[in-house]
Amino acid sequence: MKKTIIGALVAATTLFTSVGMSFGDLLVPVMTYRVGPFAANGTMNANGFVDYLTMLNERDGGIGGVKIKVEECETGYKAEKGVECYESYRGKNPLVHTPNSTGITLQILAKAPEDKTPILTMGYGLSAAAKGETFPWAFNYPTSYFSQMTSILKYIDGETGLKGKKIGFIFLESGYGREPIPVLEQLAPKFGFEYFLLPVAGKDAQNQSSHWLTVRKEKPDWMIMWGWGVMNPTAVKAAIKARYPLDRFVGNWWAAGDVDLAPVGEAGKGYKGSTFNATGTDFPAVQDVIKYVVSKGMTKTEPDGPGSVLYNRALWNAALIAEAIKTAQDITGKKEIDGEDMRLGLENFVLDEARLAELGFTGMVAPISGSCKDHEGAGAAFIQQWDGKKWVKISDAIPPMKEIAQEMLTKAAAQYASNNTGWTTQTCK
Amino acid sequence: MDFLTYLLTGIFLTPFAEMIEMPDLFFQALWDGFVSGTLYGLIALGFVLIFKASGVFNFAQPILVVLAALALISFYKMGIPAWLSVVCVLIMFYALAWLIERLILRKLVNTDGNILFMSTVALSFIIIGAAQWIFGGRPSSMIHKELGFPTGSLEWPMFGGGVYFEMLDISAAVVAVLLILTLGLFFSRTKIGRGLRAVADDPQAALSVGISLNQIWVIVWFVAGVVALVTGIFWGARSDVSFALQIIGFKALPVLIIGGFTSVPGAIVGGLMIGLGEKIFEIYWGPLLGSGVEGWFAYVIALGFLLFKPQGLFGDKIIERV
Amino acid sequence: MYFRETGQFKSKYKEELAAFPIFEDKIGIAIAAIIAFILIPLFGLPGLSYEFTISAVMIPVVIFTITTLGLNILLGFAGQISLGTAAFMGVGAYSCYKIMTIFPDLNALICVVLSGVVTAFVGTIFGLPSLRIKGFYLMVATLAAQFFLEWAFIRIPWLYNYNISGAIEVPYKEMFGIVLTGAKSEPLTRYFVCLAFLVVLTWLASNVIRGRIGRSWMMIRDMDIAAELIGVRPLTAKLSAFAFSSFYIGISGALMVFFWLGAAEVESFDINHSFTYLFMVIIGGLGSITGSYFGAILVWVVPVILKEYGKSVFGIDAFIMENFTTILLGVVMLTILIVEPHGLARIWQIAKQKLRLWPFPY
Amino acid sequence: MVNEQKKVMMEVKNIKLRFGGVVAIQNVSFDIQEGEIRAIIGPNGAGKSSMLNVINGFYHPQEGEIWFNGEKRPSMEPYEVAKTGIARTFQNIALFKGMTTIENVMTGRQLKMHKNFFWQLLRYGPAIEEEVQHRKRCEEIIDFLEINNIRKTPVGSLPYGLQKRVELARALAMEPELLLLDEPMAGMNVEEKQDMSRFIVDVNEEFGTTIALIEHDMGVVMDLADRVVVLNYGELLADGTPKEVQADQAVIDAYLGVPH
Repeated sequence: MKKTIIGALVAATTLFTSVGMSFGDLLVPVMTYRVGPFAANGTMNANGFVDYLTMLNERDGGIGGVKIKVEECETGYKAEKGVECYESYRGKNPLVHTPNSTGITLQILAKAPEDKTPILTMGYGLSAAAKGETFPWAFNYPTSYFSQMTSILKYIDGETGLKGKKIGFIFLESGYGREPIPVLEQLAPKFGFEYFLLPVAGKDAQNQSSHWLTVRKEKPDWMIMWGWGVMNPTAVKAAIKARYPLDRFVGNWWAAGDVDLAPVGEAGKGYKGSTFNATGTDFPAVQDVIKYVVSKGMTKTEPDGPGSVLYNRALWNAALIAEAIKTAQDITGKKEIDGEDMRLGLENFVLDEARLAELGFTGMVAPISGSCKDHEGAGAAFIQQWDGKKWVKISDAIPPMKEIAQEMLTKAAAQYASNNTGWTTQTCK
Repeated sequence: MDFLTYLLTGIFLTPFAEMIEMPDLFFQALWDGFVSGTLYGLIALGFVLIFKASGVFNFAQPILVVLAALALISFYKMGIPAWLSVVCVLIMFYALAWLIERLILRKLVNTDGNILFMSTVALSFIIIGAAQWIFGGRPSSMIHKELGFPTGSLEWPMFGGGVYFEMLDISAAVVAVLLILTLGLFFSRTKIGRGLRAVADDPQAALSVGISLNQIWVIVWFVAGVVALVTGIFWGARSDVSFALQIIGFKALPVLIIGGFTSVPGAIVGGLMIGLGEKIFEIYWGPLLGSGVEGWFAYVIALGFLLFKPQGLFGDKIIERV
Repeated sequence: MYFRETGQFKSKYKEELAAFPIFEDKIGIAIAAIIAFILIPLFGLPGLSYEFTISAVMIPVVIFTITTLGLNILLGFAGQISLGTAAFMGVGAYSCYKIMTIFPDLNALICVVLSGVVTAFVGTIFGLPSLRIKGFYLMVATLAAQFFLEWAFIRIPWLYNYNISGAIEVPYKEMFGIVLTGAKSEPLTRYFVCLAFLVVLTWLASNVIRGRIGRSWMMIRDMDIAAELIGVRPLTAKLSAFAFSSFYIGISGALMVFFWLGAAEVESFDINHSFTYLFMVIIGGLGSITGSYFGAILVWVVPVILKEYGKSVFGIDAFIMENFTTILLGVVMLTILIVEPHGLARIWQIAKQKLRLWPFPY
Repeated sequence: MVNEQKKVMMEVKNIKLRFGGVVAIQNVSFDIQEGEIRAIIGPNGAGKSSMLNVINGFYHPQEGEIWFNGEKRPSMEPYEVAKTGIARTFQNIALFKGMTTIENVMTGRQLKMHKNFFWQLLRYGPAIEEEVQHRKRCEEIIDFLEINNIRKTPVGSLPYGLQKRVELARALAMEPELLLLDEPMAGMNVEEKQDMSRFIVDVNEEFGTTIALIEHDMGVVMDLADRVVVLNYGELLADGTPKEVQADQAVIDAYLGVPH
């Protein structure tokens, strides 16, 4: 009996101290999912993110001399659990939230301004968040779903032209999957192509035979996929079974990871995917992560992790946050910063070619810098193709159709603000 | 007015026109429906086995399928050769069956059906937690090639297009038919089979006749495990092995309603009906309703059966006495 | 000796029929009320951060108690098993959203009650099969309702006002100057709103259950043939059970989205949630109102607290803790089923009986 | 003690009941007069319980009519029949195991309570008055059948004899015009039978309820019943006072078996 009482006491005290202790650290929580149908992709995101920040702690002793405390919170890609994770960090001064799911982002988007904590949804989340003035607390560097869809359509236009073509859009039935549909609605009449929608419900992710029979019925010229988790390999396998030409099948950057095509292997040759970060381990940043973290076993990453699409992208996501923290420390002069300072950091960081070289990301990603008006950066995406074993870059950077995308983003942002009365906005100078 | 015409043509005209216009697609849909029908039937078979022999509606059967597939892959990854890992999985299932009987069934022998049913729901939660913990949550690809099942596909060119038969699906159908025959014989001819049927009707009576209840139940759960393994292999081969298979496993419930709870042929016929019906309805009538109708189609058919023929096609009549 | 009933005689039948005839019960309820209304809002739970306690532990527990109460009425009192609970919560949430957007200036609480009425109506329709089929077959019929409604929530854009993401956002609502819903609302106000709903709904439920209608449900549950011969019309009894229970479940669905989550996607109303609510009713105890409280608290609070402690104190990462809680839930459920099929409520009754004889074994 | 021109409460005319091929009742007709104790006897499987279920509306006969209080009764559902004031007990007890004795008896009052849903919700004012008033009626019945000591115990745990008595109490709570008793004394020892017989006679005399009684124990039938109907293989064998029936050769053959 005595032992348990002492145990409880110790537990309580460490808890209080750990809460206190976090003020001395830079707390960067990350919502992950290592369980459930999206586990394969979620594990890659989580490992890349955590490894990079651990590397900063090991190599430079944190940022500006202050250690980074990165904490994982399991959501299983479920909105309810995401809200629970968000609530569990209230009052612990988290610097930035990384939901890793558009569904969760939509849930916490309204809460973030109240708790003065910015949200960074790198390449996902609500596209309208690109408009910095309407969404002061939400960022989606380097590019949003609207921009990406326009880049992919530009690529298709370059390959076979869009006029008179039929495009099939297969997507995961969720906030994530439905996000780019307005782009198709808008551009179809403009470019004279027709499209049909193929929603895949979460639980049918593994049973797509009827979806691909409909594809055989509709006979599209191109297929675009907004998939995630176990849906991706199943879709490519089903496409092969339905004898659909894989080189006319383009997935977005979340539907074209190594983990998605490995189970398909050689048969998946020809499948294309868009991305904004290169693969491979010969970048100095990746080498540092391997040297300081992976080789020392301070990670959960499998050996095939570093260099893969999703892992490198997660490294870049962590690097963006680290750079924003450093910028916030410089602007405010404070070592331990809070959510508000972080927001300033996210709007004023500069990652030009020189800075990229210092960090060791040259050639992996395009340079980008924060701005008050534009929380997206309208970054370009390039197309890579699966050659059976690895991804090969087959196109150079394709910038989005800037005017069309920006105009749609402004409209979407305005609509969001009007739906939610009392929505706080900001005006940039 | 045009909405009405749109609706009527959508329901009666366009689907049949499409069927005639692209017959190869129609046959491909039939074949796909047949294959998923056999797999639904196999899962339903697992349910029927345990219900027939112990009166327990085993809600954990779909998760047993996932467990079997995950275990097989993990054993293989540990370097155990393919067929040996199949044996390991079978041993694991025997131990599991023994444990379930000892810890759960023995204590709940003569409680009413609902409590037994709830215990299998609880069991499925335990298995989900344990399987995710031990085998990890990551979906992994099935090792059917290593098991020697043929891959690649046959093509039957027809009307310009072609109907493609995956060798894997063919072997799945063949193995399913073999399994059903053996089980059908097992139940009717062998001593244990008759013992199982006796136990299902009235456990006390079976006990008085000298059939050892516990031993029978262990066998039954083990056989259900074997069916789960076969289903897991073929279902896992069609699409990666992950916990989403469990939700698809629930499709076996409507199959049971249609085929009746206690009949082995009923499970298979019910499975085929659902498989074929679902596929055809989704492809030809799906777009009219915004597609994705496969999710509830099977249940609505089952509901229809429930209201007019509750005991299903082959099940025995349920008689209510005052 | 703490629970001495002796010496408390009832002279009038009216007292006999009161909600809590025994004096000790009255004390028990008073203590529970003090904790819920005063202690937790002021201090939160020990060891957990205050905001986390309120918005991630207390609000959901109160909401899920209402759901469990609703399902208990259907399963515990009327004997009609249903796996469509989560979908009916979805109906409550989406109808509340529609009501709020069609009548923007309608008070938030009225919208919630109206969504309960709408769900009661939908629940009754999906309860129609119960007239012809029972037990396991009815369960499959409710599964049909679950999957059909899940499909409807996605495929009928009218339900989420055609907004692109398919999720419903919570509009800004206030009453008497206090902000009720929307991001600006204080967790504490939302907690008290849910608590008020719970108290009122519990009171109504206990009244109905001890009255004529409640008795007709219990008659249908125990032996529907005998009930019919005594004059209970199976149609009215079963459908009223479905309607009343769906009313509760609808309200809890609306509360979940508008007073807790802040937005909702279809995943929050999927089949797994139906299982969790079923667990809450069974672990708590079929056919008992206090059982619903025990069930909701055990099945929701324990895993959340375990995860919180596990993460911060023992550093066990979320992945293992997640699986551990699933296994724990299954094991607790099994032990309850084996040891005491009537759940915690019966264990509590036995405990009360033991308290009466406390020093003496029998 | 019953004179001839008593008003006929219920008359059953050439009822024919078949389950698929099995013929349960072969055009049986008899009447039950107001205030009398009418016994229905016959060997097992003679169709006694089926006849009760026909009167109760649980089974719908293929042919024949049922007259109640002088009017031809349309084919009714069991709960409608209950509304017309016909209560019954069951051969193998059909009590509500999840409830206590007093609650079981209160279920008998279902038809008498009318306060609508709204009052039930509030359980205040008229709703509670109605509940108290009906509760009082049940307490009287409980005193009448002397089962006060088991008022709060769940019915499932009561001994067999007491369960039968609670079932009788429940039926009485419905204040029926016609009470159908399906082997109320089956499986009882001698004193229990005497108690139950005394109760049946009291109910008949004090409340004036007409009783139709299915019973095997000839001794009980002889001293309780005013008139007796004898059924055998679904056919009417005899109908008359206990003495007449006792003397009827066909009845003796049916019971003692005839070497043919």
